Amino acid sequence: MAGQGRLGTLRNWGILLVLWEIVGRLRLVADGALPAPSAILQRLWIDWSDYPPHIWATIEGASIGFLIGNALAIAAGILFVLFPLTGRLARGINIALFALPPIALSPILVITFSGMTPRIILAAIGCYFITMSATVTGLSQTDRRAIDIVRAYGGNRWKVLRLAQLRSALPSILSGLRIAAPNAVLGAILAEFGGGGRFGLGVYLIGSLGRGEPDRLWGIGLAATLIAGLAYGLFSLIAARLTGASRAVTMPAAAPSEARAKGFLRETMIVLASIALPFLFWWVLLYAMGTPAMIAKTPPALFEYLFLSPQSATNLGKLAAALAQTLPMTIIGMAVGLAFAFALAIGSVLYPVIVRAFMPVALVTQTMPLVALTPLLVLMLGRGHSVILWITVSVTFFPAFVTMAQGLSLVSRAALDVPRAYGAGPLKQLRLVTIPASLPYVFASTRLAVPRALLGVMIAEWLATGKGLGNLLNQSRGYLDYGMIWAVAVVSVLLSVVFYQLVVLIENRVLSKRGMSPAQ
Amino acid sequence: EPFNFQASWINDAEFTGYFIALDKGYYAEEGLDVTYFSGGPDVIPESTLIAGKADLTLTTPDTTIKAIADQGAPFRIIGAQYQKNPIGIVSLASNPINSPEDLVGKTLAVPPVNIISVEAMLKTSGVDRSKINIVPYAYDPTPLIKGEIDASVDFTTNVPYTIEQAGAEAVSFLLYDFGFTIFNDTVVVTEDALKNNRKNITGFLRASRKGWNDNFEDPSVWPPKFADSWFKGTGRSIENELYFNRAQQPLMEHPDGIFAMSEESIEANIEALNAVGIAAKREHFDTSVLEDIG
Amino acid sequence: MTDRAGIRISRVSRVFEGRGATVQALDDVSLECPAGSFTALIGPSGCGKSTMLRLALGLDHPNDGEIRIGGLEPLAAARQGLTGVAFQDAALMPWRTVEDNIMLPLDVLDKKRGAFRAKVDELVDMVGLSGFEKALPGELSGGMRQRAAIARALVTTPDVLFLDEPFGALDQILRRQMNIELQRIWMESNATTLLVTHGIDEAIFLADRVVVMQSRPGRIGQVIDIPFARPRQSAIFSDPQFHALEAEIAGALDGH
Amino acid sequence: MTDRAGIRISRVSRVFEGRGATVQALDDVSLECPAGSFTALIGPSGCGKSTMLRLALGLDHPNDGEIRIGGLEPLAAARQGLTGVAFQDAALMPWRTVEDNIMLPLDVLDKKRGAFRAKVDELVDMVGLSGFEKALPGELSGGMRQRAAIARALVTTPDVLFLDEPFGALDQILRRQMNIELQRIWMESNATTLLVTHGIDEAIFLADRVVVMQSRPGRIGQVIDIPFARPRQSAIFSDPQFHALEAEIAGALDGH
Ligand SMILES: Nc1ncnc2c1ncn2[C@@H]1O[C@H](COP(=O)(O)OP(=O)(O)OP(=O)(O)O)[C@@H](O)[C@H]1O
Ligand SMILES: Nc1ncnc2c1ncn2[C@@H]1O[C@H](COP(=O)(O)OP(=O)(O)OP(=O)(O)O)[C@@H](O)[C@H]1O
Ligand SMILES: Cc1ncc(C[n+]2csc(CCO)c2C)c(N)n1
Ligand SMILES: [Mg+2]
Ligand SMILES: [Mg+2]
Repeated sequence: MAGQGRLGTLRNWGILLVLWEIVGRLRLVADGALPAPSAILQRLWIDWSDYPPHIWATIEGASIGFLIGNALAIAAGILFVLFPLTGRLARGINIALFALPPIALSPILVITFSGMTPRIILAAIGCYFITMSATVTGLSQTDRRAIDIVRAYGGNRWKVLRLAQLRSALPSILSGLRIAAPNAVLGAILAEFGGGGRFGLGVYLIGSLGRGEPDRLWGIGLAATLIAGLAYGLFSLIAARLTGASRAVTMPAAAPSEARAKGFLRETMIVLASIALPFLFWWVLLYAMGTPAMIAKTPPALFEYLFLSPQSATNLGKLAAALAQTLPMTIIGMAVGLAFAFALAIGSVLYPVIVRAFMPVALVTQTMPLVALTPLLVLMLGRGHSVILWITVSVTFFPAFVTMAQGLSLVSRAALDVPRAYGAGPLKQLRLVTIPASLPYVFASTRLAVPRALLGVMIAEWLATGKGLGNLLNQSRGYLDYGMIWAVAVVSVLLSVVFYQLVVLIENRVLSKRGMSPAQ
Repeated sequence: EPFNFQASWINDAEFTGYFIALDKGYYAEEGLDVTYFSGGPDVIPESTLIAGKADLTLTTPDTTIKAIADQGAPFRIIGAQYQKNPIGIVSLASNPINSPEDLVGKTLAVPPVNIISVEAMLKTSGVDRSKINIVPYAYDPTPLIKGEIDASVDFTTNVPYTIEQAGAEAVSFLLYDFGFTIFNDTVVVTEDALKNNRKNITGFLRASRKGWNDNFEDPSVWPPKFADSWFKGTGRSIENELYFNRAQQPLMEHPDGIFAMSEESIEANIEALNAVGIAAKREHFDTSVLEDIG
Repeated sequence: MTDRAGIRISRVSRVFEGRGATVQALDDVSLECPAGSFTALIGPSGCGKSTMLRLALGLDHPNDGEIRIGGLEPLAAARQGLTGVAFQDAALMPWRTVEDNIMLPLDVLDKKRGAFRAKVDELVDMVGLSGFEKALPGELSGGMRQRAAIARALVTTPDVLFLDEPFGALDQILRRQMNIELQRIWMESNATTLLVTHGIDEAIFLADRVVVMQSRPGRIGQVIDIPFARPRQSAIFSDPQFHALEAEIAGALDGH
Repeated sequence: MTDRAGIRISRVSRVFEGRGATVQALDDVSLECPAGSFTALIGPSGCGKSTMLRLALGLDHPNDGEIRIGGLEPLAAARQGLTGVAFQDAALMPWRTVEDNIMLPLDVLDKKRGAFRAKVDELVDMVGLSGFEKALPGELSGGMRQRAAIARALVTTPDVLFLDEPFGALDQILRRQMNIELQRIWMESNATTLLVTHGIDEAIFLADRVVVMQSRPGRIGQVIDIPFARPRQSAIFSDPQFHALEAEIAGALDGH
């Protein structure tokens, strides 16, 4: 069976490649702007002598960032589960790290640090939120029975964590690492755009960008994808081996937590603190690093910029106008991105061979920098809503998809046996059991998608449409208008927090009604 | 003495003079130990000065002066690499755009940071901006080659070559020639550095000029020599750099030497910038270092 | 009741290549349960009883041999709504209330819930879960969960009923009560029933026929017919013939 | 065996505010199990037996009253390695082999696995899982999982042993065998044992004292002393006194 699946996957890969080759050769897409695989390989062959130093530099930045980012993420995830209050307080900071547009962050990293450091930091940030969320999800979804048996023998929180939760969370953490791998590579590449170093696929890409040779750009993109793909494949393999033995044998009947009156005041305080903390963190960080005041706007300086200075009205006006353009697309992008992720995740249950064949394509969308891909997209889709949607979906769906698919794959056999025994087909099994059983994962993936959607829209605006917050951000960089850069960054983070919090609200409602524990 | 130089873009022919000065030891002769930082799309050169990461950098003057005028940034422009900004409107010969008027009804791709420059040029040329569809540009000429856009704003020293490589023919004109008379790659230091580090700055400029002079003796000589050093692995070709190097010569040379800033050209810069609402003033330019190196 | 609803297990083998060991869970097992019959399956732990049920439900596939439910492939029979099942593990969906869990087969078979309202209430009452209709499985005791699973197995009034130790977690009084209820339901519906149980008395009380299995490899040892007339009353527990049968089955069990 | 290992449950109440209903699972329950005693807890399904065990293990907290294990808070006692438990649900960790599951308490209590090698083998053998040491729980039958859970409960030779229907999924022969083994182990270790069971015969065979609970609200109805001498042999099942006790307990159960 497994062998057949693998063969099927290979076959589908073959079909995909042949199709691509035909499309490329016949110049069917965008007048030949999508090169055929053979053309890309040919180009790679010609350019090959250029590659090694770039590949090594990117691997170095990405892998160190990957290690540091994920180590911190897992440690943070554990901390947040052991002491849930810390998780709720850190929520603002976590989302800020996830939602901060790299184009805003990268210039600041580049002037603050030198050498490999900006790349490592951006790669690490690319991993952190994803893996942290995956860790929290995995740990919090541990079967109560496994926890009870450890506690019954006097096991403290740490023992429970070590003997029950960590192992049970492993598949989930691995799915986090799978998403983190392309993110780390992309993070390193984006930081390479910031200059400083001579080598790195990002540097190579920027140099190649002006040449109008799509096959070269695709070659670079595929090299990046290959690096990420190796890590992705490795973690998928380990996860696949572990998932079988991670599924519950019989069905848990965990006691739902009893309804507890929560102090409204306390809850509000926590939310406010979680929003205030990133500002405080930001302030302290700027102070500690001694970043010059012109670049590093502190919260009061930003407040002055937006509300007190003579230009405030203009500034606010620009911001509001941009926001009005960005917001509707963000909401649509979110919905479509999630729908796509959901469809893919369901597809991974119904048509695993097809979805597995699609994974390389998915990985390309995650590692290929959009600067290189957008010209092609623009040729295909124009510069209207469809290109925004496309870019937003491509930025949004992957973490959501992997997380959901992981959740679906962990549903216990015993649970599926019931509908199967009544002759339920795959769809009905999904509807009646698999999806409800993995609702915590569905919500976890929604929480990942929400901040990413905003980022996607901003990238599309910056690269394709020249409107909205993304454009405002990029334009402000050119004017050294750091006030506006920070303002856009803060607005985008606040928006993400609002959306995220909204999902959390719905999640808590829906899950507690079903006696499930939310995974935050 | 250590001296940090932040370039404005990745290694290409735009910086040949500095590479020559480095390789031939002109900086060392001035007692400088120069560290060269490559630039890139995410490098904002002025920021590196403020952050103290660089002692001297190359910038686009509209940006720099806007920062000085609006935010009181402590910068001084002490020289200009390009007497004429190489930025221009590039289009295909098959769909040529030879003047601002030709842009009416067309789609023009502009790097978001250059919108102001383009709008200035249109204004001085009396072209209605609302009749042009302006879209973002990220330095990839493919959409132009494929005809998705009609023209782009880019370095005229560079893109026409790329377009020829792709089998098309390019036409271009400089924004400079249609009223946006500014320098580019202006040499910028902080006020503070100008006071306290004047000797090194002067030395840097003098050595750099020597490098550039060597280069323009024959612009075909140097780029190939850097194939395995400065230009290694940039993703660009040496032919490209040769084209660039030749094309940039007329934009850089000046009777008073490379980096010169004549009073007339400073005045022209101020006028052009004032026209787009950037409050450029003569005091933003400091010609004393140029005077020192003679 | 048509003959459609008989169970035919013909020369079925099932080998598990486990990590621990290779287990011949079923070795050339044949069993025929005519439509409307009540068969009890009894045997040592690990002898392959649950495996046989899973095969008959189409949840697992034999390495060899064939299984037919009313002449159909197990899955086809299930799809027609012929079968009902209570697993050894209650297997309630933790996010569904007791009521919704009981109605799960209706959802699978696309039957209108409304039409089964009375039936569900009656079953809830029968298994003693009145007042807990809206409770989640996590709020029930082990025995209560098992009772909900029994109600779920019966909700569709199946023609073929598979019960895997459905009363294992119940106290003796309740168990006896449920035995009587099950007999009543069986007599009313005439469902072909295959009951796995460890209770010899329960098997005799309920079944037409007790099949004693043996283990390693899993196989059928002895088939013992139970001659008592229906409906059987609690009184038969003190019938000497009952004790004789008990001894016979115990002997068959022991002789493995 | 010191007196440390007695169980004292004093005036304990536990109310669940469930979704389905508010349930008084335990109402002012007091129970004293002297060190080294064997108490069987019997009662209708849902009367609060498992709840009482969870409270005694410190997994849940009473709304009222106090519980002491050897004079200690339940969790403190557990932390000292005093207690052993087999839950109603086997609760094996799906990723651990049978062997590793049995050794889980050692890992929790930071005991060296090496020192328990022989003990584990002996227990595996006793519960009839030889050959399945390396099997994962998913590869076991229901009864086999329950047996692994029993072995796990015994591996630390606990001073206080809580067993929640540990033999519910076993056939009668194996069950009797395990009863005898449990008695042997209990006599050797003298562990204070609290056994929840639905088997009246099992309760009488094993316990010094059978506590009959009643439900809604959960409370102790009757406590019946079992006078048989130790070690008890299978022969007592046919002792008339045994039947009298059986009838007495059944009566107490019925009278709820
Ligand atoms: N998925 C599986 N993988 C490997 N072995 C299995 C699997 N399922 C069952 N077995 C083995 O098959 C044998 C029969 O198991 P089965 O569950 O049918 O027993 P059973 O008769 O129902 O026992 P019990 O009364 O304990 O529930 C056991 O030895 C078990 O280890
Ligand atoms: N977490 C919970 N939330 C709500 N109600 C609960 C919870 N746990 C137990 N109950 C209720 O408490 C009562 C006692 O449950 P308990 O599990 O102690 O019963 P039991 O005596 O072990 O029954 P059984 O023999 O069926 O296992 C039941 O009515 C049950 O519904
Ligand atoms: C060959 C070449 N291409 C792009 C840039 C990037 N760049 C830096 S500044 C600027 C113009 C903005 O005023 C542009 C396009 C460069 N320097 N050289
Ligand atoms: Mg079984
Ligand atoms: Mg119980």
